[in-house]
Amino acid sequence: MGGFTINVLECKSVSKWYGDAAVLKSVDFDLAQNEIHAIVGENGAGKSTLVKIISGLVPVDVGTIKFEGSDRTFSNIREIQNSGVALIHQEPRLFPDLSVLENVCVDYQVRDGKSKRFNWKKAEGETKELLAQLGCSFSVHSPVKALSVADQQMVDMVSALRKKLKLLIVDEPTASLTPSEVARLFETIRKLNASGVAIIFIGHRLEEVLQLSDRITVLKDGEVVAVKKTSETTEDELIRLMVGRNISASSTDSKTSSGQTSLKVSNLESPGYVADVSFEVNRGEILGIGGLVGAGRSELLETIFGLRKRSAGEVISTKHGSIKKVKRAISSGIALVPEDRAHNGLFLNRSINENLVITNLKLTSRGGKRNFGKEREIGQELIEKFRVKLSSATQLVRELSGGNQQKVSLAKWLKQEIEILLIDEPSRGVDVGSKSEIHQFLNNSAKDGMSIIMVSSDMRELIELSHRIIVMRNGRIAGELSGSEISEEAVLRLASGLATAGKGH
Amino acid sequence: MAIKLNSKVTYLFKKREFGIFLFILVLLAVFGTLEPRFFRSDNLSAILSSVGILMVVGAGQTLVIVTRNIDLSVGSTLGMAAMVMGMVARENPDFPIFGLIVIAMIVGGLCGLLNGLLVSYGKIPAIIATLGTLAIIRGAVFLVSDNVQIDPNDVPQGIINLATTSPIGIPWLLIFAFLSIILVWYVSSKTLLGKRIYAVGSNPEGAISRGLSFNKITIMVFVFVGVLAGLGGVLYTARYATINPADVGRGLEFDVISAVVIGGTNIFGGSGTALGTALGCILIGILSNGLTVVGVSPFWKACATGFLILAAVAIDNSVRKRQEQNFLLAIRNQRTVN
Amino acid sequence: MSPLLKNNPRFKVPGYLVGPILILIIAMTYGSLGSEYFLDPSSIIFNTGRYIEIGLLALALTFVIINGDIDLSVASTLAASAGVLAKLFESGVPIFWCCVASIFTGLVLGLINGLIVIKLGLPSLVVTLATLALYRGLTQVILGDGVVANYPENFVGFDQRLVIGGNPGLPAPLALFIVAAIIFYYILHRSNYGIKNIMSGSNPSSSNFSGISVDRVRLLAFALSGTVAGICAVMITSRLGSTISNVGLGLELLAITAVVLGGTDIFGGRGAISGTVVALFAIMAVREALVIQDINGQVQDAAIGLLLILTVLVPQIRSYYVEKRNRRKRFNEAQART
Amino acid sequence: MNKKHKALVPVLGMSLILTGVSASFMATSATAATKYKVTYIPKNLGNPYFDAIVGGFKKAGKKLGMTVKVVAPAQAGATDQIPFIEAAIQQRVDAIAISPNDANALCPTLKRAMKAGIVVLTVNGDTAVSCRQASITPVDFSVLGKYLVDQTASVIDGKGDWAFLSATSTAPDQNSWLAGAQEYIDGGGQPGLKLVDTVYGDDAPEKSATEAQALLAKYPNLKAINAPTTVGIAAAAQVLSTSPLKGKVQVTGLGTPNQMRQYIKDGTVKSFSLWDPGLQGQIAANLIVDIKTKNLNPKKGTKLKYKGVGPGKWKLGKGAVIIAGPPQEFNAKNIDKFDF
Repeated sequence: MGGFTINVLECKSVSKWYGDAAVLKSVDFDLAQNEIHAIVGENGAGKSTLVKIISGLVPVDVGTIKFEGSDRTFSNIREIQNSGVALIHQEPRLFPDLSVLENVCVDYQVRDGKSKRFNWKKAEGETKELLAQLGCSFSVHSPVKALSVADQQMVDMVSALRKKLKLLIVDEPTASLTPSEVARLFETIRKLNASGVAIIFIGHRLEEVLQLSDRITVLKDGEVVAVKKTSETTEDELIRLMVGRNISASSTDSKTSSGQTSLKVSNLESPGYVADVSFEVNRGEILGIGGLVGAGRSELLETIFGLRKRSAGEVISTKHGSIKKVKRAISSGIALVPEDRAHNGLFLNRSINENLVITNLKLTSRGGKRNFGKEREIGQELIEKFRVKLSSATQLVRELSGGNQQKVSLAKWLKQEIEILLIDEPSRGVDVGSKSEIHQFLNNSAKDGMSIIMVSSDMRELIELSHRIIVMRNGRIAGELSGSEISEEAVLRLASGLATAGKGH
Repeated sequence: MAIKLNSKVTYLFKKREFGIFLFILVLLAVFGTLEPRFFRSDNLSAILSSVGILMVVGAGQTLVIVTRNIDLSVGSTLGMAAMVMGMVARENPDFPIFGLIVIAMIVGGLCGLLNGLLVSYGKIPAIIATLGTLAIIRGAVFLVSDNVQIDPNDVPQGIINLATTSPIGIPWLLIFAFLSIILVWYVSSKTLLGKRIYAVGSNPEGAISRGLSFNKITIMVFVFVGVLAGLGGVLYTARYATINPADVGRGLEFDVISAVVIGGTNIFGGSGTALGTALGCILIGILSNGLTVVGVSPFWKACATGFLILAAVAIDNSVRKRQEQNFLLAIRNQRTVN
Repeated sequence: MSPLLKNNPRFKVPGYLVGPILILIIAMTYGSLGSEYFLDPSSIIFNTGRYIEIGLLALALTFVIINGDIDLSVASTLAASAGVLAKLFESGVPIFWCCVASIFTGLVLGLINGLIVIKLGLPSLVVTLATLALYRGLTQVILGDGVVANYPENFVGFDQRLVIGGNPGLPAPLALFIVAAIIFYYILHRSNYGIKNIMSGSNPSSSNFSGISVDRVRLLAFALSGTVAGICAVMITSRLGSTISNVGLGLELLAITAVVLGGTDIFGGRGAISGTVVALFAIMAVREALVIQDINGQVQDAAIGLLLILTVLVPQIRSYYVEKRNRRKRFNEAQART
Repeated sequence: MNKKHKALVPVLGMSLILTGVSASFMATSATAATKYKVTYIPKNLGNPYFDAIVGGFKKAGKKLGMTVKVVAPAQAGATDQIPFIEAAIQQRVDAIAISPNDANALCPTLKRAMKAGIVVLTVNGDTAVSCRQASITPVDFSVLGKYLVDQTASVIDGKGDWAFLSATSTAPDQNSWLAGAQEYIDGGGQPGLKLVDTVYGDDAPEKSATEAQALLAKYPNLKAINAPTTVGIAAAAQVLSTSPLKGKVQVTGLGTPNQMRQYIKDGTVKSFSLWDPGLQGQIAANLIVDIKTKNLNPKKGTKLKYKGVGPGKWKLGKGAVIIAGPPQEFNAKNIDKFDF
């Protein structure tokens, strides 16, 4: 793709404050018409804020934005969208109670003065056509809540396409997609780009960014640190720019475990999600669980932890015996760090200290009476141990970056003696720096004898960290891989049901 | 892949409205068997006209609840509209009927506008804002009326006729009620505006990011329920002829919200239909009339309404859960096929 | 707030108390204009007696509301408990055991609310709306149209008794309220149950993942509100010396108003006992001041409604202007730089 | 937290000082221009019946050099009137007249008022004898039950089924009348009538109308509905005026002429009754002056002479109760003479 001559979008010294915190500091950004421009940066670097400003979701405080050569004076999201700008989020912004067609048309404007009435027939035809172009086969009348996440993303895409699209912003779209779904998405994005739609792409997975984009802007702490042509940069360079320092590749220490069983799961079943799952974990072992989204991996962790109804099977801790309920699990030294921090792991509207203390009430209180001094003490200890960046322990967790939030979500368990750590997508939505810190923590903990059961969709993470991998498919164990059997391909084959190799159960 | 429904019949059974309809049939059968006179035409038509006001206001309340809001002030708004209209009629006996209706609807709409502004731009949770205006508007009714009620002979015959005369065999009161329900049905199922209202309730953040004017839609539904409450004030006057500042519309919010909830509208927004609300209103009407007709002690009647709401939401909830489970299973099956 | 207080960090008033305190001050000032005797300490203290039931219900409701739930049925629970008390007394049970039974009834009804909400997974707003009708109906079934009076001398007039004698003295209801407020303060802010309560309101799912049994925490809150309603039934019976089936009608709205006015988030996860206590006294001051100025009931209600809205609205407006001012400042700074 | 709570002390202190200062300013200007300050507390506001009592009270008060203040709560709950009594005590009024919502609940507060030297009268409803100095009752409650039965008989020629449509199930007045009616019937009064049901409209127009309609459906032979409440009778009349049964089923009971004029004129209602509520207000005003100026101690047998107030001569009955007057029947012939 040749010279970037015509700029669709030009942002000049854009700044934005939330409260007293500056999120964007005089950012310049431009975008050519036939370009896929990626924005990378750690969490809290200001990527999302920048695209929110471009798409009109939040007003700009200082700075100018030129769209198609003319100054954009309005900040009404509706007008901006009508001028051909669309934003697709990580989580599809859809309306679960409405049908596909209704979702697509809901912001459509009746422009032609002739008829005030909306022509549903015509809209249905157009939508069907667009869906067919994207290779979707679901009906336009089915309710959106009955679709898979990938299909929902396609609906989101189609609703963006329905307008005369000039600029499409895609904010971390691949987080919850399977590899084949990612491929389909990228194909669509390329097709759009070829047809003249400028693309801004935000992604955490750098290999995807490198694969897709023409140009990359690196943001750090609200400032642009570099704008690189994709062909002229490498993953390592990007990481260095994003973090501002070198990050050692994760350790490739000898992956050995003690061979002493710490947890035994047998014939576990949770209706609708988990069926007949049996495995053992050793002390000092990291057991990876691979599989597609919806294969029942998170549900398996939740069932082990006692959060889900169990219709059959047993979970037995070598030290503490059978485990049925959450309380028992926790008192037996089992902890669960969930995938969705905001909904399941943290209390965003409460202080960091309260978040850290809530799992340690037994240690901080006596006879049900809280001891604030002890609470502060324990909170401080955990904050220091995990190097959580904060302004004060009474700060709300909401104000922390994704990586620091994940640290809090993990740290709250670690005042107690944790023998078995269940961790779900440890680096989802986490910046590169925090990610490596978390990986280091997992490795070290395993070395110290902790058993870790880790669910991950990040293939590299899964393969690098795990001693052994169980692959799940449709709620069952599709196979197990260990040692030299572990490879990306092997995991994928098991996950998609192409092979039943390995030491199957 | 969409969930394929086996046939139209199972589709009908899965519809929430059908459940209420069945329940109504059962109630009719029970009351009719115990006391055949329950079916007398004048009794049935009286039941309908007694729920007519409920239907008018319920139609508006449905949309408000669909947007994740609630309007507790409908009773006071109805009272305000009726009182202002009544006072205009008392001072100007020759005021055209149509003008009176318009006045009532405007007054109601203004009350709704107040609620809408507080909830949208004021960012006050609807339950708090309208708890406040419930009292404020009632206080205003007293100040406006100077504590004096409107007597039947001050109400123009034209208004009274709305409850009695019938251009096509059913009284105006019911025509207004049905029109309100049809209007809400039409808006919510045929127009983009309706889809936007449901979108706002279904996913508020999504609605904002899709460029829907969140505040405008919120204000719109509150003004709408206000206007309908104003119309309710006209119908109240037509039906009861006396407008007492303390009594007019008192406690209406309880009945309206009950009807909407019984009619299957999700109190957390996003789903609900006008037809369901209409059936919910009829159910409440049949119950309160029927219990007296079959001779249930008046002391048990309050219990019955409570039971009904509980039963309705419990059944609704279990049906919804089962449906969601079916969706999930369908998705899983679909993945297996792939 | 006077600059003296504002600038002194030792006297920093939490944000949620500013509104109620201002209301308290203004109401006291206004009331003292109405009568030179308004500020007479003994009458102020004596007047609190009538607000104690609302206060106790509000304290218990603070827990329920922080949890993200609501209990609209408290007043009906109170009535049903009072009904049980009265009926047992009539049938010759010693008054002490009647009181025990009353409190126990409250506990059971509260548990029923909680169990329906939790086990069936229904919204508490709808469930307690239903039990609001249901429990009031039960009261009517128990008491019929009768009045139970002639309670023993030593039971009646609890509110007239002084715990600490003299002038002004400390009447029993106020003493009870102070004790209750201190206990509830310790439970909410100093106990494990309290923080679990706040956290499960803030994010129920995260609470479950953190090993808090959210269901149990919620159930306990409902049980607490039921039990307190049972205790209030005893108090109100002693205060009035008689029982009829409409006892406590409408108290739920007054109690909820006190809770919300005190800064507790209606959606849960945030709230304080001190807020509820100050808000209760603010409401009391407003009512008493308006009564002494000969303002009628409906207008009093309207004033409270207005204050409810203002306490939520004013901070919103303030932060809007602060934000706007900051933005302009930054814009100017940026302009100056270029 | 502790520190935050300490903050309350100075704030409260400040407010007390502020209010204290303003109060002392007010004290000088608060001298009464009229002879007596009286507070009348009706059951609620916006009720034409009580408006009529207020009218009578004010009319008499003006002549006697008395300011009559009227205040009322929003709800008619047992305790809702208490704050208004307390306020009147604090305002050091000369007399309180009250139409009590509850026979027992107000007693302690009213006793405190009397202890403070305030004259306490009950009007249109009573509490325990010890809680007030005298009571003015519109009619003899013990005979009103019988009156209602006879009234029903008169509109349906003494024969047929009839039903009561009452106010709330807890309304003390209506309950005592209903009990009186039952006693009269049990004693063989009006043997041609058959009381088939009693329903409660809760003094709400919607509920009253629903109940009236249900009565019509349930009892094919129903000849009359007697509603001894102003809200109920109007709602029942409105239901019948739009029903095919208009004229076939009679509505009677207690109502105000203004409210019922329409239904008398259109033939829905033959006749109904009420006493002159204003009379009670007039008597109350006069009695207060007597007690204040003549140190009258009202008790059984006390005789009063008030010129221009009803028949002019009044006698206190048992428990210092004055019965204001017999019920007045309203029908097509006389209804236009009344305006309240």
